[in-house]
Amino acid sequence: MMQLVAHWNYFAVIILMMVGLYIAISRGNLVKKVMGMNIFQTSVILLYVSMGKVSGGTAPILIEGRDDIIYSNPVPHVLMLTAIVVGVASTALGLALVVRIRESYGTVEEDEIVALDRAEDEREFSGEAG
Amino acid sequence: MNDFSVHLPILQVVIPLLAAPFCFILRKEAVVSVFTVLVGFACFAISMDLLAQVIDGDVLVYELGDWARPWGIEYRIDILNALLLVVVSSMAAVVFIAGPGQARRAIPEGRGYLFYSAALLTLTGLLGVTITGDVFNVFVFLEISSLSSYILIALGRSRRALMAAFSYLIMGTIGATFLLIGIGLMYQMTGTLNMVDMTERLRDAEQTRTIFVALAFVVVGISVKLAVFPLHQWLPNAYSFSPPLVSAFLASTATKVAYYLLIRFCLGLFGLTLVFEVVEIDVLLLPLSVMAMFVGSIAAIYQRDFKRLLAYSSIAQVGYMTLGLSLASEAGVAAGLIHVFNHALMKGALFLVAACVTWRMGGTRLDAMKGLGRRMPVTMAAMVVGGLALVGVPGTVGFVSKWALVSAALEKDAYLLGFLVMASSLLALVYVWKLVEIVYFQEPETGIERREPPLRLLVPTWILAGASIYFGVFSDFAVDVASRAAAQIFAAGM
Amino acid sequence: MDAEATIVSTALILPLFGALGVVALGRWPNLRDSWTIAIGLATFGSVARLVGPVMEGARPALVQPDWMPGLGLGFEVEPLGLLFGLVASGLWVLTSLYGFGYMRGHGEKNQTRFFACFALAIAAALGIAFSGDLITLFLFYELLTFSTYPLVTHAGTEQAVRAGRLYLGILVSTSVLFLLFAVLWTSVIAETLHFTPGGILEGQIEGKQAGLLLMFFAYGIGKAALMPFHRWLPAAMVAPTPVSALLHAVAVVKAGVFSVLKIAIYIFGIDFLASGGFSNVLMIVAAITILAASIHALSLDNLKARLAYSTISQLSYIVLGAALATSASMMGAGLHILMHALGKITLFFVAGAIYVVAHKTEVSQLDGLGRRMPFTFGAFCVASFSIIGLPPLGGAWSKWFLIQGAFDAGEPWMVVVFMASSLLSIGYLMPIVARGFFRPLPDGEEEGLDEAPLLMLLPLCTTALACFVIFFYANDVYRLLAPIVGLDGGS
Amino acid sequence: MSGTPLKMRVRETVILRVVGKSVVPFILLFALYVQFHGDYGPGGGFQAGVIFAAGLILHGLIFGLDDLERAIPPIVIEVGIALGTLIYGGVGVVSMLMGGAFLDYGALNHHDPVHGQHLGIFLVEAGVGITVASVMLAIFYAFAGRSRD
Repeated sequence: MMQLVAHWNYFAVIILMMVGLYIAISRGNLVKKVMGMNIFQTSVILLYVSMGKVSGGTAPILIEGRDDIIYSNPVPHVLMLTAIVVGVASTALGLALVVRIRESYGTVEEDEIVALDRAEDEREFSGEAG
Repeated sequence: MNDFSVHLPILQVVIPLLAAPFCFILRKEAVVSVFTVLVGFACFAISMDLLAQVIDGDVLVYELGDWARPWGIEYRIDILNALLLVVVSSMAAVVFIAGPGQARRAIPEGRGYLFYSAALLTLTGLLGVTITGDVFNVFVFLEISSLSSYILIALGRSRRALMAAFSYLIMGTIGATFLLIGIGLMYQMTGTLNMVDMTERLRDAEQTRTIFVALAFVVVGISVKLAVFPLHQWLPNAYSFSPPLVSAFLASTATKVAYYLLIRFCLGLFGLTLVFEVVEIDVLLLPLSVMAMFVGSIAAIYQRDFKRLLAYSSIAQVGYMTLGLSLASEAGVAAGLIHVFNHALMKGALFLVAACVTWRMGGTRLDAMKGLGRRMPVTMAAMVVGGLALVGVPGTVGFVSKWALVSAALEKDAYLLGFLVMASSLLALVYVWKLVEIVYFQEPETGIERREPPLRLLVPTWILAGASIYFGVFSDFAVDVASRAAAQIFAAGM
Repeated sequence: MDAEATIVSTALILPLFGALGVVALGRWPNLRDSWTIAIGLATFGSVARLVGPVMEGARPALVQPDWMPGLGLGFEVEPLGLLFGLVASGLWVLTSLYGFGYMRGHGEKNQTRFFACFALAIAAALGIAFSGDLITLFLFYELLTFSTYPLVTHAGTEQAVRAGRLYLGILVSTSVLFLLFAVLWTSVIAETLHFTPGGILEGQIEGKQAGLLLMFFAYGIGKAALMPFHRWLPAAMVAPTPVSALLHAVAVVKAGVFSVLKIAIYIFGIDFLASGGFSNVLMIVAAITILAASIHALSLDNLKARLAYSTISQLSYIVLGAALATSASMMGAGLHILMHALGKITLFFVAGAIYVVAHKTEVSQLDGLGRRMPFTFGAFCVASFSIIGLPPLGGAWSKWFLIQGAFDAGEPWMVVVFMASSLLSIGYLMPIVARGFFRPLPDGEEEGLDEAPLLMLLPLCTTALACFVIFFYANDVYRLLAPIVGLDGGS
Repeated sequence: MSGTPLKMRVRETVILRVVGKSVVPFILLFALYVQFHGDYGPGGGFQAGVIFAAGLILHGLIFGLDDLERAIPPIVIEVGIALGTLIYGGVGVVSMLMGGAFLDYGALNHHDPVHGQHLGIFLVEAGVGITVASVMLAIFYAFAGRSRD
């Protein structure tokens, strides 16, 4: 039981992860899909950052003459800086695609898009036969 | 100058990386396209040189900014990634020749250089993933290549390309994030990101649940990128609606690099014992590979579009590669790597044929390809060569792969498996033959005027088709390099 | 490279060269056809020059550097291969001659493609004949399939395409699924693929598995037309008659049974085959194929289809000979390759001649035709006797040895099979002769000589004559083959 | 959609205009501070680029896209993206030409490697800053520009 409480950060991460993944997979709205993806990515950022935390540690800025300070591990933070950039880039790209999908289909609902595609398919192939 | 050659590992990545923004400055499409081809061939030359340097078993290490590991990022080249570098850069060089005019429909007039920038960035990412010796760097480069490849896919003619790119984006990002989680857990266990250090510490570390979970996340993440059945859903749409050149480039490089990652992580980092004896990943991977071989091929038979057919066939071919890995033997991995090389050649050739067909017919629907054998005989001959290679007819590269793979299976006394590989290549015969009959035996609807695509399309197509035959007859190169690479990674994985 | 090896390479390259020449000379038909004949004669000549050395025990070999680590393209001429090479290259000349007459008499299109593929097929057949290891054999086996595909679909009609699909489908799928697999299996357990006198498998594999491997080989070589993979053969009947002759007498089917025989002798080894008793299944399948195909042939009215089923039945003689695994049966099988080739090619030549002259394809239409085409029907009669196995024709010898082999092996039922099949072959061949000579012509058709063109008549009379002549020269063939099947030379 | 009326309303709001006009220069200045202080304390090109772009985007939100595009034309942004990357990579290549490894700033000044490192970091951060700011603006332009046509 204590262990569960002590690892509460992982539970937060896991819950966020599941929420994000579920939204990304189950929602038909493309914007919501992007949001789900974002939540999913954010959960990973949390995972890394909480991983780098050393209890009682402070920001790893060296101060001359002091070697008794406990620092947190800075590496995960640095990594997550990059991951944030990647996240921003993929979100921007995803949204850009959604904008263009909306322009050419007139909708951002996945099932409607699939229906439109199917109708187009049928028109094309039956037109060929006729 | 001689001295400068120590910088080749970094130049391999930096040249395309800097060339991408340089395209922004050059702007003129005619100039940019020539420039891109030059960059492609420069990369190819570098990768060949690197392969020559490491082929005898030496490992090249290049420390970025002179920071030694574990502080800095290092590039680390052994035979395995040198082989992949050659595959990726050679495919890029050849495919770039056919560059001009690919995305006319999707890109506003005068901004064609954007296409080249994205292509070069994809190349950078793929090369970077392959060359780096730092696991987090793998993730970064993987995302560079993925993001730019989503852009490339979205440039397809029809609006469906957008949806295909979007689905790929979601799937790809989830996959990459899985990989990132796995890497995070590995970092947590080992405290390093450098592959060499990580390997050492993982070998010594206790086999805790964290490591198993890390392995699971990493394998699933890579499998999405690799399109391992049943995580392949994004692939057919992505390949069939993207511009044909993009399909040619991605089909012959992106999945290959993902396969490399799978080998690197499973054998190089986690190690043979953990992956195949403790977790027994092959229990899952092997049936999935076999399923992929059959499902992919059977689905390919029923397609009504040439590129879509090729895309499904790719899923089956990925099955051969993962089958090689899941045999967990040196011969199996070598067979998988041989197939990486060979499949790049033949699929590249076939997708370039699709580019030629698109140029002529405006699309690749099979019913529009009737009688093309008489209308564009040179192109269609290349298609026959590529198709026969897919089937695995002797004298083509496909035969070499299949020989290696089945031998590897039989060596492990997996007779049924070897037989199944044979059976699945018969399914390939069915869809290839369907193509041949459509192209040669059905009457075209609109005249039989003979008109071949321009040389810039025809030449790369035939370079790859010719290579599919050349390396099928003189297969020493691929077999030798792949066997050495497998031996090296296996020694490391013990 | 010694002198014999040079000849071997010449014999292998000449047909390829011939194919190129045919394409280059395509615009001038006369030149093209003369070129084919010249190359054909040269090829036959160079193969024939190998007879002397091989009879004296030489085994000219030609090994190419490895094209895949551990796998080279290797050739080695041994008696059985030489015999097949002689049959293939010799009959190529005759079939070409006949082909000119047929194609021209028929005004066929795409003759250049036709003769080019023809030459390519012969090159492949010679490659099979001289192959020194299994992988070389497999390569040329596939080349033969693909080079004959355009021949089968020559007409380009819907029916031809469908037949082509069946042809390619069965031959390629069996070869990839079974043959290649068997080759790989062999390479893994024996670690060599080289054809070695006495076999390479003995002691490497258990009896049951060996039986399975044998079946993989037998069914993998779909060209041997064992049931139930025989359907491609009758389907390929849509092709022009010279092609049927090529398929059924010269290159394709003979390549199939030759491969079976060669694998039996040089991969399994006669002793190993005889010792295990694991060839029983193959024996039974072959026996069933012999009888079922013969019985089915009785019921067919189409002349070429009837001949096709006759071929299926006759091919299994050779497979059965191999499965019986005695010296005599192997000898009979080897002889049968030659004897059946001569007989069956004559029959097909005749069928083509009838089609070109009288445009008749069914057996029931042939009434009285023998009197209008006496030479043609005469040749048919001779060849039929040879197939049935009556002396003094070549077929008698092979059947003699096969039956003796069945006795030696202690398989009386197989003797019965051979006998029954002979009776059946009388049943499906003799009515044709009888109709031709003894039935009156149908109403409205005039009597009087109406023979086939000389270019067709000449080859078919030659082969019929050969059936007769070979009876007296069988001893030479016997001496050629004796060493490899473990018999003393001369009888 | 209803983008245009909203923009009109924003433009008419006096408070926003006044606050915006007075705050934006300080935001930009702060961005430069973060940029150049990055050598010694927390900060650097990445944060600076984002802050810089945020300031400009704020300006664009208040005074309209046209206004911003007049000040910073899209072509400048495009060149900025390329330029930043090229500066970054260029430093690496130059350090390589001067005999060090890629991005080995010490090699930039043979007499005093520390000085070389300062120079290297400064240039690299400048490159990063330019690229990040340009990319942020490019994204803003791309989305904001859509609704108008």
